[in-house]
Amino acid sequence: MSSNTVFEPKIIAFVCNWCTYAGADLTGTSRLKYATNVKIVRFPCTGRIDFLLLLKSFAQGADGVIVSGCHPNDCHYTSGNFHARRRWIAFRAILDLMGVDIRRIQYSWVSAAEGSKWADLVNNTVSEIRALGPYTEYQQVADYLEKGGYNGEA
Amino acid sequence: MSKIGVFICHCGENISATVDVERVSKEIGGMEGVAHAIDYKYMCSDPGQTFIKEAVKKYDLDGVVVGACSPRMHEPTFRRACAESGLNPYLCEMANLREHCSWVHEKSEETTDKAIDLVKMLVEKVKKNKPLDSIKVPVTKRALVIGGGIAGIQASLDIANTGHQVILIEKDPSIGGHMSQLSETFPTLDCSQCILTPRMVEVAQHPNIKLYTYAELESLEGFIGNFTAKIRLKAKSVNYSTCTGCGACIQKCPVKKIPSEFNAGLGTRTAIYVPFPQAVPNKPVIDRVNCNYYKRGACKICEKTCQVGSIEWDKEDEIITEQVGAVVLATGFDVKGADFFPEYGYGKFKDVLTGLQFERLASASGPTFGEIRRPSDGAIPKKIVFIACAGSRDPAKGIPYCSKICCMYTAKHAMLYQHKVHDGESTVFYMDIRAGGKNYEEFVRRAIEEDTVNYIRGRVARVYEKNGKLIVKGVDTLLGGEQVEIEADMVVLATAGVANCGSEQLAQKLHVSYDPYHFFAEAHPKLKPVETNTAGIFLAGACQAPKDIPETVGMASGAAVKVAALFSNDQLVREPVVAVVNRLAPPLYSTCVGCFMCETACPYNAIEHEEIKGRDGSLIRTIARVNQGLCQGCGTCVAFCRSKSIDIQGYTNEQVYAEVMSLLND
Amino acid sequence: MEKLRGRAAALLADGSVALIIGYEEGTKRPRPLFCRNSESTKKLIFDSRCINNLAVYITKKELVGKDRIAVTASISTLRSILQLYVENQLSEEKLLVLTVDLNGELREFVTFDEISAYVAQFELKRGEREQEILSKIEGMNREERWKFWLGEMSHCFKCYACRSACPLCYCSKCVVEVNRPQWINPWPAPLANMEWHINRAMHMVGRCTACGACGDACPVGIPIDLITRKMMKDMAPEFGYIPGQPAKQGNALSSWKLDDREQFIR
Amino acid sequence: METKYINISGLEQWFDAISASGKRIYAPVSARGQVDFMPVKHLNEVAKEYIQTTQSVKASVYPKAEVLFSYEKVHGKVNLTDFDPESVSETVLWKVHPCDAAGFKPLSAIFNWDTTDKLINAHLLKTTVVSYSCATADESCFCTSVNGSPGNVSGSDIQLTILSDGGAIAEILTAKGEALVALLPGVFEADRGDKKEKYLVDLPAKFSLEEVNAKLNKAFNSTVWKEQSERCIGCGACAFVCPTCACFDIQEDTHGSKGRRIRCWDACGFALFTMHTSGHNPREHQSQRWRQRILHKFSYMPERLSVVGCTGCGRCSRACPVDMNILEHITSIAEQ
Amino acid sequence: MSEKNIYLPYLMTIDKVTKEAPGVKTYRLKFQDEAEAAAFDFKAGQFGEYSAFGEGESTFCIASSPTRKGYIECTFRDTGRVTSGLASLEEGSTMGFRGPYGNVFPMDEWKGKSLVFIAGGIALPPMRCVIWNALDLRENFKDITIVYGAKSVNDLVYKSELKEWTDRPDVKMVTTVDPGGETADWKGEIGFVPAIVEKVAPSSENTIAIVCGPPIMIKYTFPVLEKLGFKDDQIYTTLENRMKCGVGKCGRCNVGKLYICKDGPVFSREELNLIPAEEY
Ligand SMILES: Cc1cc2nc3c(=O)[nH]c(=O)nc-3n(C[C@H](O)[C@H](O)[C@H](O)COP(=O)(O)OP(=O)(O)OC[C@H]3O[C@@H](n4cnc5c(N)ncnc54)[C@H](O)[C@@H]3O)c2cc1C
Ligand SMILES: Cc1cc2nc3c(=O)[nH]c(=O)nc-3n(C[C@H](O)[C@H](O)[C@H](O)COP(=O)(O)OP(=O)(O)OC[C@H]3O[C@@H](n4cnc5c(N)ncnc54)[C@H](O)[C@@H]3O)c2cc1C
Ligand code: SF4
Ligand code: SF4
Ligand code: SF4
Ligand code: SF4
Ligand code: SF4
Ligand code: SF4
Repeated sequence: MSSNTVFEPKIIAFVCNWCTYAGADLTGTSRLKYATNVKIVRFPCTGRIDFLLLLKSFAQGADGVIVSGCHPNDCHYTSGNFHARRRWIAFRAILDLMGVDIRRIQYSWVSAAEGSKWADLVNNTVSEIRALGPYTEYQQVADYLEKGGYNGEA
Repeated sequence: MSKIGVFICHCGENISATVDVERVSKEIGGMEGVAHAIDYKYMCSDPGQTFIKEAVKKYDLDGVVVGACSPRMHEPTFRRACAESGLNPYLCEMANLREHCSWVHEKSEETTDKAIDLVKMLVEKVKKNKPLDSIKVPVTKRALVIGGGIAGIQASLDIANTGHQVILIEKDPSIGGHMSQLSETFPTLDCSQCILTPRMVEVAQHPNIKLYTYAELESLEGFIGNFTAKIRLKAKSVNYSTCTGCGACIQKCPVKKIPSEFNAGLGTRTAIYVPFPQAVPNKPVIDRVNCNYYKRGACKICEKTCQVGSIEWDKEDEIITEQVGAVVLATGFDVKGADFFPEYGYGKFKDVLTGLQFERLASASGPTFGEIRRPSDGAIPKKIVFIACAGSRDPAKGIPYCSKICCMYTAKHAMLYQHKVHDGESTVFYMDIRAGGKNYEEFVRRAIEEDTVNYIRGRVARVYEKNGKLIVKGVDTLLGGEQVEIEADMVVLATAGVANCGSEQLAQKLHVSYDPYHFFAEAHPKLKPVETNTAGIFLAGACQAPKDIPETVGMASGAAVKVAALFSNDQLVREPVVAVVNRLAPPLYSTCVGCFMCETACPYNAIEHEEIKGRDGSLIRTIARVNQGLCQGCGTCVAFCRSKSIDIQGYTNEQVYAEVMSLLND
Repeated sequence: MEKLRGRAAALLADGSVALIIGYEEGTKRPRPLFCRNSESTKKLIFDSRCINNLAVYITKKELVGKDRIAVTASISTLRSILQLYVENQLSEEKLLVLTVDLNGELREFVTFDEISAYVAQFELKRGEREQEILSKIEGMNREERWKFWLGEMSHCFKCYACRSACPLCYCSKCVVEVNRPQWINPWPAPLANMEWHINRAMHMVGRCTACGACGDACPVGIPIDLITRKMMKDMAPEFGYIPGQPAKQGNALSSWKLDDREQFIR
Repeated sequence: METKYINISGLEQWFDAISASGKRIYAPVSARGQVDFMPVKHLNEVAKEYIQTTQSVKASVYPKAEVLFSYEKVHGKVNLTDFDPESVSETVLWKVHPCDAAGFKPLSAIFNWDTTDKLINAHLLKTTVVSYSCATADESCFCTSVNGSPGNVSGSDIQLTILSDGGAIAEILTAKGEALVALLPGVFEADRGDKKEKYLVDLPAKFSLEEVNAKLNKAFNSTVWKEQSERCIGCGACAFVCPTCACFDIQEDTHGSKGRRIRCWDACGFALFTMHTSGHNPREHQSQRWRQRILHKFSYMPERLSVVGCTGCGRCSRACPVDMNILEHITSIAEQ
Repeated sequence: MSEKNIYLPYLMTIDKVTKEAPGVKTYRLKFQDEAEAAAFDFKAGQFGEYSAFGEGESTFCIASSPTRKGYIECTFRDTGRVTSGLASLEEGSTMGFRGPYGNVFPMDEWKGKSLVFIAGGIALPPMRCVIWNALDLRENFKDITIVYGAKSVNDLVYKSELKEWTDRPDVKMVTTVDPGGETADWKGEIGFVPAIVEKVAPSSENTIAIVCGPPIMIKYTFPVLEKLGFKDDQIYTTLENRMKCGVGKCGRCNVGKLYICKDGPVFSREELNLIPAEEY
């Protein structure tokens, strides 16, 4: 039941083709139900996911982001997810330093066999982001041009 | 891309039961750039596909989005349909409305909204799609097998028997590898030479196999289907086309005290030598390091004995080039030897041996003709201690892994000893007994029960000499850590199996990855055990990890099938999902600055250095180029390129960016 | 100093190098100098006031052509040179590196290894200003950090002096200039600036040698060097490299370890 | 044009009156170790001890990024929303230095020669400039060499010269100036006859503009550009702090069906500024770009727009990370 | 009366799309506002800024003739962000146009003279405007010769018009393709434009030559014309420099003191000689 008062976060998921996308397919074939808030963008591998896409998502109005791929050692391309893991370690640290709300990015490993893990991941992320509320802090800054502003006026 | 056709599938009721498909097609139909949008009961059915084909022609579509089941299911179907109607298949994308939407949500406004978003996202993506051609690479139907142990022999024979050419190179003067050194083999105790020799001969005589012994790989360039191998034929100093293999020269050679590699140092050989009597080819080479002539400039006795004048003093290494389409790596393994076990007295006490040396002692063709005798005094040892896990499973020694074969060959050794020395007493110190394999556990039990080998679970701390006896000091963990001390006549260490020295350099030459212990790495530990990360290069045998003969042979046949499968087509057709580095007109050439971050990131070594040269031949810049034969399309390089100079077809920056942008728009 | 000038003059005179990039006295502080003849080497100076990172010039195609060049390098510059070697931007045959060590001795380096060994003696220290702002930031909660940086970012007018001054920003077309797609909005606005700097920080992970040139160059005084410097130091233990000591094997971010630690992937 | 005297408390009261009138006031504020124009409510927030703000006041009439117009796509049609001059608020720029105020003329010339620029004109129209004559200068200043002076009133609506008692000579120069005075006319007293010159910093001219001009007319193919620009790293710092640099880029900001076209600062020093999509670049080398900057200001603008493109504020020299000192460079050209 | 915003484009409807060559399209644009259409006028040689809403603006010349009222045409090649955005539009879509900008070909001065048009590749569009202008006022001019070349037959633009011109008795039309670019049924010339000009050898007597094309083509055509006796004031060309505003403000197109967008894009060779070469 969705009423007007419940905040429905917009969440975008970046997943790899071989594990998480397939895992989410399995969630479907297993007919497990989950929240409608998450939309998937398919990548060949987590190694392909550009960190800028995460930033762009927030600027475009996403309240949360999921990034998911094969478990360590299970990468279809052997090491794409290891590269991605390093990238996320660094990226998260930078975002945190800058004060970006890193709780809004959920990283996960979901294999092709973990259909129920995918459903749980989506549901948990949705409820966590819902609790955090809309990411207006970020989105408002995106409106700067509309409001004008001068030196030092954010 | 401006005229996109969108086809929404009901999937019977699978989608339409929860998603309002009419609303989806209606709303999408109003999107900018969508020329045609319909929904239909079964898009994948013949009539459904016909709708697509007709629409492509009628509306002159330049892109198609099918909103249906998972692309992992029907992407090929719809791409084929597009291709049949004249639209480049890679201009067709699928939105997953079933697995990712209708099946996982209840019927509601939101579910339909989400379906619309999913289709929108793919419409935006497909607007940025570019027509692609699948990649076709010609295949040279000839394989290179490196290493002539049982793995290389088996792989060569299997490939050759499918009718394809094989080039087998072996660094030693003879093929055979470690198996030729073994006495009898577990778990059946059949004579190693007896089962191996016929295969060695078959290799030498097979019309499809070209054998180069005393040869090593110099370099390998190219990619799957199209490798160029440079092979160094080391100078043998003997002309094999005239040499009859009579062996007269060997008899006369005055340098006789060279430790024999074949006998693991227990016997000797001459400077001109055949490593063992059953060697293939059975012709000698001159070991230039030890030869008097090469050392001191005088001798040439062999030349005088040779009736056919086959000795070639001035012969130099020769480098030949061969074109091959696939490579099987079968360079095997090695065992740890001298100096690795000072605490066990190896290298210090003559009667402390490695397992491989014991094989030679037990072998009928060995230095003692199969009798177990002490190297120190030739006496028959009455008490013998075998130490398993000598080095293996010992992080302190840098070998934390299990060498897998030692438990079995130790049991075999103890058994052989008991069979040969009936009044002998044998003890085995072990950590665990790993006898996983058909009839293996039974084999070990036989050693313990029938051959009364004494098994003690525990580690040996030290081996030292006292009064001409070897004292083995250890603990028995099953007896609660009780100290045990055994006086032995001989100690045999089951030393760890390790990667061949030089395997690291070889891996680098071949651009295959290797593990921290320098064994070659398989492409996937479960699903691609014989493939490497480099397409077209396969693994067989102990070069991937220590393993026994049955496993080695199985793997070799597996690799051979992979090669044969590759050779079953004249061309290799691959999805064009590969990376490309942008190219621009001079003076830019490319935005790539040649930092080669992409190179270090690429798991497949697909990034090459391309030199851009001016008209005068001077180097202007070095930029990256993707070898499309090697690239597997993971796109890891793309995310690393700071200046966005490299992109991956099918998932280009523009495409994924458009998806993200569309998804969150209102 | 005299030794440096003498050596420089000699190098130019005997044709072993065609250009020497060094420092001269400027109007406010020492500034880069380009010597093409012995005469101009008289102006060369080298002391602790010379803070421009000259490594920025040795990748410019206008300055370096077919001929060999020499550069006088501070420790910061040396570190950058090492990193540039790692990134295949320099060739040992074409570059001669000069420095004056702590004892006032002139030293010359030709190879990566020589420089590396020399640099290894110097520990990378945190400056006072860096320490001060860092401890200020460390005392903030997330919202405060966001506000702080957003405030700073609102001053950035995207002059790209930071990028131009950084020896490692040698891309012929920077990502902000890529417009298909337009990853980073090219106009100055707080979020567009934030995206730019987060991006730049990511591009510097494991590469930044903490020279501080970017921060020094920023005309509006944004401590951007802090971001990259902090990251390089924080990530060093994570990824197992020595800060300020580029290793030949390549960059931290394009390699990985089986046991890279993280607690956030669930 | 009328000259009056205002005492120190009068100045404060007048400032408060301007503030209370609802006009935005931008004035130099010291923060983050720099002095720059910022919104200010009270006179005591205004910075005191400094030579020059880091950035010029240009951004107040020519924002770093500004929406030229916005649009929305509805069912294949496009609706445009023009820039609305009414959206610009009345603004007072306080304590502008003469070299900054003098920048409005060349700025306006660039934007209004041949065709007029609605946006900048809307800003100029709504902006009143209260300048302070200069009692201090540093080695980068050279207004007197480029037709300016520490007491130059070009571009100012009111110029204040602060006296030793803290009061000021107020030269009311334009109708806009008068309107500002009219907010609190009572605090203005009759001119006491203070000599303005006495309070101005002495800044002898360093070169003759005519001479420079004559030299530059022949200097296009000179080697001086390469010599001078070798250390230039091609950033935009100089252009971005300059009160007269006006190069811009036009960009698109899209969010789904809505979007806006944006004008934002750009700089002729950037390597890719003139690069064609094909990769051809008419100004491929930094020396060509440096030449463009100097010739544009000191040769082309005087010739085409009858105004010098440099007010001698010295900001570019202060901002430059590699000490490209414009005064030094122009002087050396003049002396060649 | 509020001031006009020079950056605000006219809204245009794409009336007709013609695919000219791979990546090259011609759009016929009509004003959405009739009053704007009525007030609009331009002359041969001028250009405009065309917008793809969502991607930005790009500069193209007006490729149609001022004698044909009620619409303008542009021909462009898909090379960048803006042009690919434009290329994705269809008939009926809205795009933006600002203009006309720049100077013009002095058609009035050319009355009574012969004209030689020499064009290469995608540079025919600016020329096409003048060609149609001259053909529509055919009686004003003496001989008209057109030499047009492209890399390959496929790359020739305005294929139907090329045929029309070829068929006209009052035009001497020569088409050529680079060696190797011909097809089996190609009837035109084979060779590079300068060589073909030399072969056609138009008289320089009372004649104006208009040359548009890639820099390399221009470079080799000028000496040929010189040989044929063309003086510098008899040769015209257009320049293309990167520009954003089109109205002399953004600072990109300057060459020396000239604004290509205001003082150009049309230049006689005489004027060209005065422009300093942007050399190192
Ligand atoms: C003491 C001992 C006892 C064993 N007993 C048994 C047993 O009873 N039963 C059993 O099943 N298994 C036994 N094994 C295991 C058996 O030896 C291996 O499974 C088998 O030898 C592996 O074969 P391979 O061809 O992979 O490697 P190898 O036998 O090592 O052969 C590799 C070959 O490659 C060549 N080579 C190496 N590098 C190069 C190069 N760069 N270029 C060209 N050629 C190269 C080598 O010269 C060698 O000929 C025993 C092993 C040991 C050590
Ligand atoms: C007077 C004039 C007339 C022209 N006429 C035509 C024509 O009729 N047909 C045609 O196909 N092309 C013409 N061009 C070139 C055309 O403007 C560029 O090819 C086009 O702008 C580049 O594509 P883009 O905007 O999609 O590139 P992007 O990469 O998106 O470029 C972004 C910006 O770069 C600028 N730009 C890049 N390259 C050029 C260039 N070569 N010239 C001008 N600006 C550039 C534009 O300002 C553009 O907004 C003309 C250029 C000029 C100056
Ligand atoms: S990462 Fe990018 S710039 Fe660097 S070499 Fe690879 S493609 Fe070139
Ligand atoms: S130098 Fe400063 S103002 Fe310029 S782009 Fe960098 S951070 Fe922004
Ligand atoms: S401190 Fe700044 S300028 Fe220096 S290397 Fe790091 S990012 Fe580049
Ligand atoms: S910010 Fe990144 S893309 Fe830009 S120049 Fe620096 S390293 Fe290159
Ligand atoms: S060029 Fe320099 S000195 Fe002249 S006005 Fe601009 S910033 Fe000031
Ligand atoms: S002169 Fe200085 S500030 Fe200007 S572009 Fe060059 S380096 Fe940057």
